[in-house]
This record gives sequence, structure tokens and C-alpha cells, in this order.
Amino acid sequence: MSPHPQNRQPDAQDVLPSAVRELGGPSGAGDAVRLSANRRDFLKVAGFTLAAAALPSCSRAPTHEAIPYMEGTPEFTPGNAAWYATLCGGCSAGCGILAKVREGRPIKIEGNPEHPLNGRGSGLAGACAVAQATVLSLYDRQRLRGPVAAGAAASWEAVDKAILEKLATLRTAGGGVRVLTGTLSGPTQRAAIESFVAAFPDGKHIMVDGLSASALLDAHDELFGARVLPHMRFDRASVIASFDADFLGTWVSPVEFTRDYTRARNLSEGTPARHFQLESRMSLTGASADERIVLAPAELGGALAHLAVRVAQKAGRPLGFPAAKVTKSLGKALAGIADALWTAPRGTSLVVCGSNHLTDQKLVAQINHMLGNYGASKAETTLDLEAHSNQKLGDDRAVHALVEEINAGKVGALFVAGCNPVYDQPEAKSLAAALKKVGLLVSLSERVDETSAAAGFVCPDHHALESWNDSEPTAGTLTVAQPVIRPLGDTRGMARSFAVWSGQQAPASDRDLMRAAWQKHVAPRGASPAAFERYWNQSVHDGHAASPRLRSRAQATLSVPRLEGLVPSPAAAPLTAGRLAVVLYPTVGMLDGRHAHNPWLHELPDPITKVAWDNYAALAPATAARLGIEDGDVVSLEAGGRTIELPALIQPGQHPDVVAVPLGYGRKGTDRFADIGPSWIESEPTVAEGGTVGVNVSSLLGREEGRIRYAGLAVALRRTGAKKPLARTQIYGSQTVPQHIRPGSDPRPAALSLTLAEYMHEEAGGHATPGHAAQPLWDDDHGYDGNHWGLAIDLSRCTGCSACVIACQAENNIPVVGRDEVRRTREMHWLRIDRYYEGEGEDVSVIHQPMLCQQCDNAPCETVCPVLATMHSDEGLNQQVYNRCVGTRYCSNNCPYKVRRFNWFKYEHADEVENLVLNPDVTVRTRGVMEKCTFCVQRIQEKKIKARNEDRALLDGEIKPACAQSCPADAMVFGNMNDAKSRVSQSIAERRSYRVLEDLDVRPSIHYMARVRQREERNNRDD
Amino acid sequence: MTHRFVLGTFRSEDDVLGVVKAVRARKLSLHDVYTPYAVHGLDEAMGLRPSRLTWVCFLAGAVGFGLTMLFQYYTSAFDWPLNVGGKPYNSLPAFIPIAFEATVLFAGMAVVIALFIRCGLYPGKKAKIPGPRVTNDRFVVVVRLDSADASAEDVQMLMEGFGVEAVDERVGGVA
Amino acid sequence: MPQRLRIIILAIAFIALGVVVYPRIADSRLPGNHEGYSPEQPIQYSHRLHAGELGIPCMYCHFAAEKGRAAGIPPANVCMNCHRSVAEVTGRKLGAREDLMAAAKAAKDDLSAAAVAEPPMPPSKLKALREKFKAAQAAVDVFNPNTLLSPEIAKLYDHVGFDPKTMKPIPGAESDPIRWVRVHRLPDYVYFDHSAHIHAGVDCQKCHGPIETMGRVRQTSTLWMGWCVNCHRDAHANGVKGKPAKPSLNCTACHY
Amino acid sequence: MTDLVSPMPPSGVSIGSEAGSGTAHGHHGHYATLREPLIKGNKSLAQVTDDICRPLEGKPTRLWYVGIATSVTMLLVGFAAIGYQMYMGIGTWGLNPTVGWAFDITNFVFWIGIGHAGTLISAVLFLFRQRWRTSVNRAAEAMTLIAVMCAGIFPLIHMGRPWLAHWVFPLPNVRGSLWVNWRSPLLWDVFAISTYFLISATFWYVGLIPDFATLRDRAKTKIRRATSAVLSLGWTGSARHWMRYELVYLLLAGLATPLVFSVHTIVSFDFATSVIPGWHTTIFPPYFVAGAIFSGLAMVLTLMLVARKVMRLEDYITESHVGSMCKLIIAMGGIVGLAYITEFFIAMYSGNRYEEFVFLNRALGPFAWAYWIMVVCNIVTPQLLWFKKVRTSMLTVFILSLFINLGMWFERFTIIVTSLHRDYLTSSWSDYSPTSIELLTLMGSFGLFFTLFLVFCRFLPAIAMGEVKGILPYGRKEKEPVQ
Repeated sequence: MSPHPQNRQPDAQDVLPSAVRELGGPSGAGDAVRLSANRRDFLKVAGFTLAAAALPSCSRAPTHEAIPYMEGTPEFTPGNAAWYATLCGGCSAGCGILAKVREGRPIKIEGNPEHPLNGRGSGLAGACAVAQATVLSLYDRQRLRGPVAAGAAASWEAVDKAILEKLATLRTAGGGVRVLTGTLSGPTQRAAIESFVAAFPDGKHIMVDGLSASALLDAHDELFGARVLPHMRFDRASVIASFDADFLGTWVSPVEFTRDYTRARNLSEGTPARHFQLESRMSLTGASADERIVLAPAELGGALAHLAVRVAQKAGRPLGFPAAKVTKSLGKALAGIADALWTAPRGTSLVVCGSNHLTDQKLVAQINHMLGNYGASKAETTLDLEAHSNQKLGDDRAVHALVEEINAGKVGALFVAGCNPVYDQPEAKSLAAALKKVGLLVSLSERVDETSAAAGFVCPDHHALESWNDSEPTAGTLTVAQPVIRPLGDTRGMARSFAVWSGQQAPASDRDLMRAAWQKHVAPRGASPAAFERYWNQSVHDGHAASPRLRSRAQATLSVPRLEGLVPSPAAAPLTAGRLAVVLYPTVGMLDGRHAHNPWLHELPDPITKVAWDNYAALAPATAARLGIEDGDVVSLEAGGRTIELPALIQPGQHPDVVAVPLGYGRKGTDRFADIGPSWIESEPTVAEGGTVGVNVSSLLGREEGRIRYAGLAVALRRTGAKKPLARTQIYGSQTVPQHIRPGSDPRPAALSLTLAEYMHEEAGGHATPGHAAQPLWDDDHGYDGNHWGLAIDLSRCTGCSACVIACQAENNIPVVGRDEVRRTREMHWLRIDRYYEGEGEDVSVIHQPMLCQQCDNAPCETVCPVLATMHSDEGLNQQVYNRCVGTRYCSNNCPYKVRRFNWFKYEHADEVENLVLNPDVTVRTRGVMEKCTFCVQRIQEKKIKARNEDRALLDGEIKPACAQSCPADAMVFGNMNDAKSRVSQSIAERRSYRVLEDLDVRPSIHYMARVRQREERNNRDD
Repeated sequence: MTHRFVLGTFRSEDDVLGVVKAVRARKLSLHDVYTPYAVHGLDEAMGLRPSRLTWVCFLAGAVGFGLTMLFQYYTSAFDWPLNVGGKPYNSLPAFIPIAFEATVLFAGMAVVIALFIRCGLYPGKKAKIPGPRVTNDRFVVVVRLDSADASAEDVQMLMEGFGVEAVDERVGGVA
Repeated sequence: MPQRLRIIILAIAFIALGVVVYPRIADSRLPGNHEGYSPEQPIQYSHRLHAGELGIPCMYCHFAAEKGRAAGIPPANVCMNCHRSVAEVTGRKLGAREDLMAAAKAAKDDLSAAAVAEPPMPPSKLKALREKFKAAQAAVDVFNPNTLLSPEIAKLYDHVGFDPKTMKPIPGAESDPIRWVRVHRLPDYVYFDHSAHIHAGVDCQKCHGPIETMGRVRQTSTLWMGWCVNCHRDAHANGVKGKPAKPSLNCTACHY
Repeated sequence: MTDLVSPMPPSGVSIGSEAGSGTAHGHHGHYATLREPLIKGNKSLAQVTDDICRPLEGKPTRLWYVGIATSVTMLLVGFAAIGYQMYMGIGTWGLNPTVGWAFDITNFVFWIGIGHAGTLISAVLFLFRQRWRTSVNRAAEAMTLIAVMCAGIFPLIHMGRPWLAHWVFPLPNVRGSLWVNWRSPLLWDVFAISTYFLISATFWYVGLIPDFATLRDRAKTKIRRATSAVLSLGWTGSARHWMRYELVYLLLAGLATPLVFSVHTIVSFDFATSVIPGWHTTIFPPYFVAGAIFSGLAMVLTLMLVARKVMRLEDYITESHVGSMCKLIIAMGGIVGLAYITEFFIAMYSGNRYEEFVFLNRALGPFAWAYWIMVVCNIVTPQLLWFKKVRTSMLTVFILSLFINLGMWFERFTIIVTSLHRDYLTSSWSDYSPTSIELLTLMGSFGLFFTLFLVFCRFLPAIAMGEVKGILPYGRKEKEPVQ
């Protein structure tokens, strides 16, 4: 294509046009406006594209075309980004996001800082890894391009006609019509479905959550008379006790919780909240806890009952049952927790539980009630039942009933949208067979998945970024979705599909449908058309809205819960010898498996295990040693005739009776990833021929009282003798070097932690840095007179959630390299999160440390580059010039932090659709070139030019690298270190602040602030 | 004017050394000596002046060192000063290894080129040798007869005293 | 000595060869070196006429240059701001029918000559000539003496769907994007921001040359890195038009 | 003339007064019993010429054909591997961000080290007037050149974009001008290696000129005459030329001696000036130079012992030559062993936890096997050479020399890989294992080495005739001062 391929690195522009054409013509701007509120109809927009029509020969000047818009629009300046507020489609939490759109393509997702849920007006714009990765799934080639009937592409007219005909017979014959969806909290879609099912004599809308919180909802239904989730306000908590709830990782609304949790634990404002975590496996939340107590799944009910009795004793309200028997150490720990909970002011403690067992959740509600944690919104307690949460609405028992109905052949028509029961329900296997009996099975899935494969009709919904939609995460608060790109395929919004199938005249567009629903359900009653227009425009612009009308509809009973007859569940039978209790859990990236087609999330290492591209059977070190199992040994888990084979992984901090297995893997269609990554004589494909990424373990799920049981199933575990080395990005887990090589050595001082007492004590907590001040050898030639960029990372705030990793990947065009390359520790993430274990056996502490280019002022990497491809800017940036790099890798060898990444192969690939996600402001690196974190220099340049064009100085906080920008915990602060008033300077001046490997005198520009734990013993301190 | 040469072929270096000394003692013009290897002491026996190639070597080395140092200083501290790893623009100690290598390179190449020029050696030059065996196992001492009346016999007599193998008289050149 | 002379001549020839050949190799390997590049455009738009003779400011059409990275080629509606009422070039007979006919005849002659040429021409060349003739013929056919429509403006109208007879948009007409040929193109790893330079007071001509005198746009500068850097250095020392400027000399000013 | 420039050793061999009698069988003088003659068989000058030129002029032996076929096969397979690597990317090597160099730079340092013995024998021993060097210096110099070529491949192919390798030279350019980073040890390497190659090649060629003249004057075929005429540059053997020639040879030896020390010093700077524990060590320059000579001598022995058998040069490369080299190996091995102990001691003594760990990790960590191969081969093996029985058994010496080659390769591997794979942050600790491509590339470099060496033996005089003749006992009286 060009005469000098080595000098030319393909960028996004080169691959754009044909891909756009392929996907149905040039895509215009989003259909609504954030930046300019006066929305107007677009005239024909040809899209600004630059075509590279290469000459066949080695001409010196290949012809490039420049094709301008036919009709300009004030909204777009080619080369500048537009931002639109919309709704995240990553999970049911309903966070508000901003989508960055360049030349009609969304390329980056960020949190909406003004959104009441995940932004809450703090200026923080956190978005989790999943939210940010959804932009990639937009460009997924495997998404259906249009409706499918009986396995063949069909037109919407034909499909609608066929469905309506079948429905007509059902309407008269009276068969059951069921709509099975994931959690839907948005009024528009709910109204559409409700009016659809209302048209049938036996119509019902059932919601199901792949990660169920059914017991929690049912417990509140039984106790308070409202099947709702209280809105948990971690920011108001001073003591948190979590029983197996991974609220920072995957539970209910992790971004919001992370934000609130870190705010409650802010060290600069009084005593930080204390966090106890009682869990059977090592979770992300457990990693952040001050005190972490390991218990077996079977002990959980007993522990809760024990705690309830303890608290009740303090409250002077004896419960009707005695304190359950627990082990001595657990009893001691629970006594301490009870003390802490009780000492905290009423309404400021919070007990949460991830169990899907009704009694457990009732006990938790009881404890919270005794502690005064329930209240109305005004009461400012930790559990808000008035503005309750709608983030989980699934009802396992209803699903169970549906499964039985289907098996009994009572269902005439089943519509499945936003869920995948054949994949994630325990009865998956029988369900697949039973579904054949359903007369009309319609899936609205965006792709052919386990469920839609059985469906007669697949009527694909839009991608979230193509949709008009809304969500009501908490009562009265709406997140508004507007499309940020014209649909890439011939898809149709779910609400509109149901409107069409109700047989009435459906509105012309998704937007009209939503406006109609808003007029009916959301907007203030009796608003004038002009007032509605204002309300609508403002809501779409902001991406969120308050609806007093919806708020007032929420009726939560705040009466004393009915606690009579609460009987703690009997302690589960102890495991028979040789059996282990299986704990199935979601991972940060995969959740319930809905993101299994997103390569970014597959390559995102699990924050705890650091494994990518696979699930595994995690075993405690003692258990593994007892069974003679090593990392990567394939083991079989067998229970009730079902056998699953998985590679083993040794996981410190896990209960020895437990085998923990991630959910969400083994999805149909993931064999597509066989081709991802380079292929050469010694490479192994990411997925074995015909296989899937990981293994589906839903057959190990149980059902108990109709609810899904995730933990406790007894399995027999055996070694199969096969080996499957796991792709891990971190091989060695501790800061202490191996004892057999250097006995008795202290941990290395990379990620430091202090106890709260040490921190409070000025001298002890003073600069945590070990070592001595280094004497520079050279005179200092280089004053940084203007800006001197620096980053402060607070290890107390960092939970390890990995949002920054994906933010960096999306912002900086970081390639996906595939399992084999990750196995060779060649993942390309510029920002990795180091996870260190300290301690032995179960009693393990975890510390996370984001590690990225430290932008050293005395950078060892720069000195050794023979061709000046890396050197220092006068603003303190360690610059890497890709086009100059010849690839000696000397810089990487000489980097004490090993944060440089090398393009071992040609990682950029020719998928023109997927390449639409590339950021045109960052060069796509070719093979043989070193790359690394640049502090998002493209953002620095953009803002600097903006400020200079406006003849003003840069504001503190105006520039945010992608990682700092995305952090829900506000753990990263970027700014000018020369400005004493900047936030970063103030953070650096904090006495917890230190620099990693400072004694090498490399003068990093990244400062870390030591982790502070509220516990007694010193853990991991170098002296 | 055309010279006449008397060529004596010898079999051992001791004989050569002897005859050379004798020729010079007789004040005969010693034109040249051809040997298959470097005979030590022969240059002094022939009374050759020491070569000045040493100076070429030294000067070229000095030039190499100076130029390289200057070039390194110019490019890194003057032409475009760049901050590399916080080191000063003029990182003098870091320039020394390359300057040293350049010194050796310049000196070595210059002295060899000078040798070729001084000895008139170049590819394709036709070697003018008094006989094919001087590069194998014979030594040839060439005495030039300066005057027309000088007698080749005298020279031959002298050479025979040193066990000459063959004596030859040539006009115009040795080859 | 002749041998020595030969050696010296050889050495000089060798060095000269290096001096001559090396830069050729070096610059042919440089990406983005299009100095002198002046491709034919789909519409023969003349900067000399618009910017030079008519004095339309650069920023009227290239308004994006002030706002962001790309100067942007104006959307067709910007052209139509004027050309909805200007369909000819005043004071000139750019599209005179006689000229067009002469051009068509010349093209036909070329074609006929080529058809009987000995040795026979390659079919691709013949095809190109035939296309040329057809285009010239079409220009004659399209020519409407009543409106004195310039053939180049006619192309514009064609692209946007505008009827020159009525001087009104054709209802329901499909527009067809104009595929301009890009002249100035930096390699993909170089980021250049027009707005920063314009706000610093750098004239367009500094990089683009005397564009107001060009009938067809030609790249007048090498746009090599050294060329950019030297301007930055100069502005660093002397400012831009007397106004102090601090242009960056960092790598990341352009490369990221 | 003083002793300094005397061609005769103090206890040199001399012959009686029969000089000039034309006999090739002079009898030994009274010193004869004190030391073995350097060249056996009491050769005449013509015999030397005949013996050394014989392999060039005759048909090669069957063994030669077997050798060249094997080594060319290795070379081709290795270059196919390199081609594959170039086409696919460096990823075909088992490297990762933590271990950014392994086989590539190990091979590079190994081959550069091999080269050092050649220069040592030709230049350093020349300056020290070690006359036994004349039998081996030509081949040793050729080995130097070939080894530097083998070494030079690796910095080139280890680059991610080798087609831009010319950027490491300070060439005039239009980038502003953007030159090179003079502070980078890798750039020093570029200059050191290229200077080393050029000077070694020059030295070697200068030494060959009189031998080319000899070949020219005895050539029987036209082609041979023409090529040797061109290559001999018209050398006549004139005493004036010999005088300048000897001076230049001396100067070159004087230049090559500091050069050879500087080259491995600079190679060691690649590591010593870095911040990586296990690399950042001040002992590296002498340690590397000693190690280089040690490995080079072993390689010279390996080659010589084969060559004397294959080329029937037993009279020229005698047991005493081998013995001398064995003694040098003992000395160098001692230095290397001392360096190993010193760096270990200093690491323990420094109190630097990173430094200390790296060395313990070498001995006890995942690459302990490589470390112990290195220790056994490099410290234990040379000690066997203290025994005369061992030294005089050519087969034993040959096997021991192979062990030292192996050990020295593993020394570089240990330094590079074990230091990198577990450096400062435990989170980035990594593993390394070579891929087939790397193994084949290493094999290819040996293929290149042996191919070029066999070609050298076949087409060029493997022994410096002019120099050997200069030390023959033939035709010379006992040393007497020249007036």
C-alpha cells in the first residue's frame, strides 16, 4: 500500500471508509445533541472520511482522497470530538456515561460526572472496566445485522408478520405468553412490555438476573412488604460488615459503591470507615478490607445468626433463637464486629450479604434494622428504602416457575430479551430441550447465543450505544440513553419491537416511542408541550433526569419489619471427606457471561488471580498441596453426575474447603477467538479448535427454594493428569522474595502499607520511603520551569477494580494479543495493577498497586536508547517516539519498573469494523516498536492548545489521563507538580506519599500514597 | 641514465647480513635487498633511516579523537540539546568510549593507507621482483653500479665470499 | 604518477557517488515527502481566482482550521453559499463552446492517431484516450450557452444536486461527495494542529506557500521533520512576526 | 639492536656454522636440549612454503568436504530461522518485557568474546615477543574476524525493526538534524564493534600481504596467480618495504591491544552502566575481558586441534603450542573464577537487598542449572590443565576446550537472563525459555563460523609463512649484535 511499510503505521483513518460503507452507509452523527441543545434535523451527512486509495505500484505519492461533508454542521469540526451523555449497557446498574464521538464513531466511554448515581456531582466520572469496554462490543462483527427467521436472514416485515400471526392464534386460543428479560428498570421498555403482555389473557413479564439478588429482594418483600432493594449508601457508613458480598467488584452497583466506599474511607476527613469482610474466597472487596475473615460457605448462616444474636443482645431485644455455634476464632471476630457495629452511631453502619439464601438475607435485614440503618431518603441512613434501588429486579422463583411451565408445555410464546437462560440457569440443559416445545420462541438477542440459537425468530435489539432508552437505577432517578451512532445493522429497539407486536400502530421511531412513554409515565403531570420539550431536551442533554412522578410511585414500607418466625437456617451438613464446596462467582470482566464476546475484557486480567482468557478452579494452597495439585493441572469437578474440567489455580486467602470457579465463561461463539493474537510455529491458539474461552460452569449451580444457589455444592475434585498452563500477567505474587533462596528477608518496599495507628502517629507515618537519599552524579541541567506533570496514586483508595486498565486500552489503541501472548507475559497493557499477597495460608492481605510508566526525570530507559527514540520533554514527560524506535528493547531491560511494552508481533489487525474503535489521536504501533504510558500526552496537548488558543493558563484538573479520569475511587490525581496549589502537589506533600524505588535516584513523577489499614499489626513495612 | 645492477642470490639471512655490511664497507651502492621474511637487523645493516609512519599514526589518532569529541559535543550540546535521562547536555565522560574507538580507527586506517602509499602498494600493481624465489626461500642482494666503468666482477667476488648461490647482472631494472 | 592519479580519481569518484546517491536514497525513504506534488483535482478549483483575485479569506472556507486540528476541506454547502448565484466566471470565457469543441476535436484526433499507431498501443492507453475523448464530448454536450456555465462549477452542481437552469436545488436529488485528492499529507505518526499555529499568528503561506497564486494546489514545502523543527527553533528565538512565541521543541509536540 | 627486537628468544634454538651450506639438516646447537623447537621437523624455508601452501593448492580432504557440508547446512537452517524471525517478529523468540534479551545478546557477547583470543594472540603476544604465536596467529586472527561477523549478526537481528539499523549511525539527516544518543552503551558498542572489525580485518590483511606474494610467485594456475597478484598489492619483499611493514605491524599491534581490551569493556558497559541488579557491577570490564580471552583461547584450541589434524599441520602446531595455550587458559580461568567469587562476595557484602538476591537467585533459583554449568565448566575444568598428562593429551585438551566454550556461553546466559528475570519489582518477575527459532539461530551462527573458517583454511594460508620463516632455526647463526 505504501512504498515504505516500515515507516508507516496504519492509523484509524486509513481503515475507516470501507468499513463504514460495509456496515450500511456512512454513519452520521448521533441522533441527539449534548453540546448543542438546539437539536435540528440533519441534512444529508456524507461523513467526513479520508480514503486511502493506494496505487498498485511503488509510487512515491500514493493518492489519498479527502472527502468533506456535503453539508456542514456546527456540531462537528472534523478532528474534534463531540461528547454525548447516555446510558451504560454493561450491566443492570444503570450508570450514566459520556461517549466520545469522533467523525461519527464512538471511540471512548467515560463516566458522566454529573450523573446522580456514579458521578453524584462530585466531578468524578468513574466508569468500570465493563462500561468502558462496551464501546468495543458496538463494533462486534458477530452482532446480527438484521432479523433472523428459522436460521436465515429475513426482513422485519416478514418476521413481524409471522410473529403477529402466531400471536393472534394465541390471543384467541389463550396460551401463555411470557416475556423473559433481564432487569429492566426503565419506564419506556417496561411500559412497552407491560402493554404487550396485557393484551393476552395469560401474559406475563418475568425478569431474571444472571447474577441473582433474588433472596435479598424476597427478604425485603417478606419483611417490609415491598420487593425492592434498599439503596445502599456506603458513603454514609462508618462501619461496614460484608458477608460474601463483592460490592466493589461485581455486586449490584460496583461503580457507585466504589465511589461511596472510598469517600467514606477518606483519610483526610476524620476516621475512615472500617470494613470487615467475611468470605470464603478471595474477592476484590476482601482485598480492600481492613479485617478479612475466611469462613466456609457452610459457616455463613451460622455466622450471621451469631452476629444477629450478639447485636440483639446489645440492643436489648433478644431474638427468638440462641446464638449459633461457631468456631472460637470466628466467634471472637464476630464479637469484635458486633462491637464495632454497635459503637458506630445509629444508621451509619452497614451489613451486606451476597448470599442468595432467604434466611441469610432476613438475618442481615434484621441486623441492619437493629442498628437503625433503614430509613427514608431524608434520614441519611445507610439503607434508603424510599429512593430504593431498581438495579436488580430478577425473581428466581418466577423463573423457576417458568421453567416448569415450559417443561409442562404450558407456554405458547416466549420472548427472551437481555438474558440468556439456556446459558446461565441451573436447568440450562433441560431448558434447551424444553424450549423446543414452545410454539413461538422469539429472542431479541444481538447475536446468536445459547438461547437465541433455539429461537425461531431472532429480532436483534440495538447495541446500547445505538439505542434510545432509559433506566431507573433508583426510584425517581432516570438515566437517559441516546444513540451516539446510527445503528450499524438493521436492528430495532426492544421497546419498539414489543410495540409492533402488540398489534397497535407503533411509533415511527425509537425516539418517538420513548417520548410518548415519557409523556405518559415520566414527565411531570400535566406539563405543557413546551415544558415537556424543555424537560426532554434537558434530560437527553444531561443523560439523567429526576422524575418526582416515578419517585412518588415508589412505596416502601418503613414499618418495623415482621420478624416473627425468623429461624436461622440449620448449619449445612459438613462436607464428606474428600469433597470440596464449590463457590461460583462472577469476575469483574465477564459478570454473568454477557461480555464474553469482548476481547478487551477477556484480556483484562482478573484483579485478584491475574488470569486472562480462562476460568479455573481456585484452590487454597493447603488444599492444593494436600491433593498434589499445581497451577495449571487440569482437574475435574464432579457433582451429581455432572463433570467439569478446569485448570487449577492456587489462590492464597481462600478457605481450604472451597473450590472457587468464575462464572461467565464457556459462552457459545467464543471459538471465534481462536484467531486472535499472532500465529506462528510455536504459538497456541487462544481457543482450542471448536472450543470456547473457558468452561461454562452453570451446571454446578444449584436451586434452593426456587432461588439459584451459587455456593456450597459439594464436589469431588480429581486431577486428570492433563496440563493447561494459565495465562497470568503476574507470576510471582508476594513482595517477599522466595524463602528458599533468601530466607528471612523483608518484603520489598514497592506497595507500602501502614496501620491507622502508625499513620496517625506523625513520626512513624512520616515519609514512608525507605532507603537513603541518593547523591546525583551529574549536575542538574534541566529545570522544569513551566509544567512538570506528575501523578499521585493513593493505594488506600485503589481497590484494584481495573477500570483504569481498560480506560488506558481504549484511549491508547492498545492491542489485544491473545491467550498465548499473555501466557508469555506479553500483554500490552500500559497500565498494569500489581497485586501483592502478604501473609500465609488463609490470613492473607492483598495490596493493589497500579504500575505504569513512572515518567522518571532521571530515566534509565532514556540513557540507553541508541537512536534517541525515548527522551525527556521539558515538562517532565518520558517521551516515546514510536516512529524512531528500532526496537533494541534495551530501554525495557533497563526499566526498574518493567512498564514498557514491546510489539513482539504485528498486533494491529485488519478487522476494519473493530478498528473503528481506534482513537485517531494516538498512533497505532507497528511491530518491533517499544511503547508505554505517555501520561495520555494527546490529552495534554489537546488541553494545552485549547488553553493557549483561549489565551489563558491551564486549570488544575483540566487535564486528566484516561486512567485518572476513569477511576471511580478517585485514587489517581494528575497535575502540575510545579504548582504548589494543585491537587497533585498537595497529594505529594501528604505524609503517606513516597516514590517506588526512590533510592535508585531515577526521580519518578509518580508518587504513591501508602495504604492505611485499620488493624493492629504491622503488615508489610520495610525498615 | 640506465643503471646496471648486480644481483646476488643467497640462501640464508646471515650471509645476507654479512654481504650487506661488506658492500657498504666497500662504499658500493647497495640498491636493495629482497627477502622472503623480515630479516631483523637488516635495516640497520643497510643503514636505512627510521620510518616516519609513527607520526602519521599519532597524528591521525589525535585528529580522530578531536573530531569525534567535537562532533559529539556539537550534536548533543549545541545543535539540538535534548534531555536524555536527566544527564547534562554535555555528558563528557559518556563521549570518551566513542572518541577512543575513533582514535584507534583513524590511527590504524591512516597508518596502513600511509604504508601502502609510501611503498606504492595498490591492487593491480605489478610486482618487480628479481626472481620468483625471493618470496619463498631465497635472498637477493642488489648492488647498483653507479659508474659506467664499475666492474660487476668486484661485486661478484665480494658476494662469493659470503657463499652466494648465483650472481646476475641486469641493466635498467632489477626485475 | 599515473597510478597514484588513478587512485585519487577513483577515491574522488567514490566519495562523489556517496554524496550524490546517499541523499537520494535517504529522501526516497522519507515518508510524506511530497514536495512539488500537485495532483489533478476532480474539480479544477483555483485558489488563484478565489483567494488571490477575489480575495476571499482563507478562513471563510477553511473555517475548521481555527477550531481544531484539521483545517478541513469545506463542505459543499460552503461552496454553494456563493455558487447558488454564481455559475460562471465573470470576465472570462472559461467555458466557451469553441474551446470545448476544439478540445473535443483534439481528443478525437489523438484517439484516431493512436488507433492506427504502429506498433499498436497498449489497450490501457487506448482506453484512457477514449475516456478523454468521451469526457470532452460530454463537456460539449453539457455546455449550455444560455447560462454560460463553467464546466467546473457544473461539476459542483452535479455533486450537490443543483439545477443550473433554474438555479434551484433539484428536489430529491442524491448528493454525491466530492472526492478531492489530498495534497498535504503528513505521516500518520505526526500530529499537527492547525488551530495552534493560526492562534500563534503563523500565516497559512508559511507552510502552504503562495497558495493565492496557485491555479492548482501544489505542495511547496518538504514538510520534513527538520523543516518543522527549524521553524519552531526560529520562532523560539525570534517569535512569530515579532510576537514572542514558545513553540515546543519536544518530541511529543508532534509524535504520540 | 637490543634484545627487545631480537627475533631470538633468550634460550633460542640455534644451529651451527653450516649456515649457507645449503643443507636443510643443520644440527642443533648446545641450547637445543633446553627447549623443544617451535617448529618440528627442522624445516627449510621452501619446505615451510610447501607445507603451508599444500592445502591451498591440492584437493581438499574428504574430511573438509564433510565439514563444509555440515556447517553450510547448519548455516542455511539458521538463516532460515532468522528469516522466519524477521518475517514474523521478535515474538518468535521466547522473550518478554522482563527478559528483553536472552539468546540474542548471549550469543553476541559469546562470539565477541571468542574473537578476543585472536587479537590477543596476534597483537598482545606480538608485543610480548611470544614467538610461538606465529604458528597460530593467522588462524586466530581469521577466527577473530569470523567471530565478530557472527557476533555482528545478533545486534542486527535482535532489533525489532532491523531494516532501520542504519539509524544507529550518526548519518546526516533531515530530521532537524536528529543524531544519535552518544550516551547509550549500545551506541558505544556500534563504534567498538565496527572499529574492532575494521582494525582486525586490516591487521589480518596486512599480515597476509607477503604470503599472497609467495602464493603469487609459485602459482601454477592463471586464476590463482591473478587473484593472489591483486591481493598481494605488488609486494616484492624489498627490505625497505619490510622495514616499514614491520613498523606498521607493530603499530597495529599496539593499537589493537588497547582496542581489544576496550571492546569487551564496552560490551560489559551494556550491562555495567544499567540499573539492573546483577548487571550494575564495576567488576564487569576486567571480568568480561578475562572471560573473553578465556573463551577465545578455548575456541582457538578447539579449532587448532581440529585443523592440525585435518590440514596435517602437526609440525607447525605442536604440543608445545597447545601447552602454552593451556597455561594461558589456566591463568585466564583463574581470573574468571576470581571474578565470580568477587562479584558474589561483593553482592553479599554490599547489603543491597536486590543485588544480594540476584546472586542467590543465580545459585538457587530457576536458572541454577545454568549457573552451575558455568561454574563447573569455567572454574573446575581449567584446573585439570595443571597436569602435564592432561595438557599433552590432545584429545583431552580438545574435550576440555569444548567444556570451556560451553561454560562461557552459559556465563553470558546467566548474567543476562538471571539478572533480568527477577529484578526489582517482584510483580514483573518472569520466566524465560528459548524457542526453536532461537536454538536454530544459535546453531546457524556456529554454521557460519565453521563455514567461514573452513573456507579460510581452504583458500588462504592458515599459517603466516612470513612469520614462521622468521623464527625458523634455519640459516641463522646464534644471535650476534649488528654493528
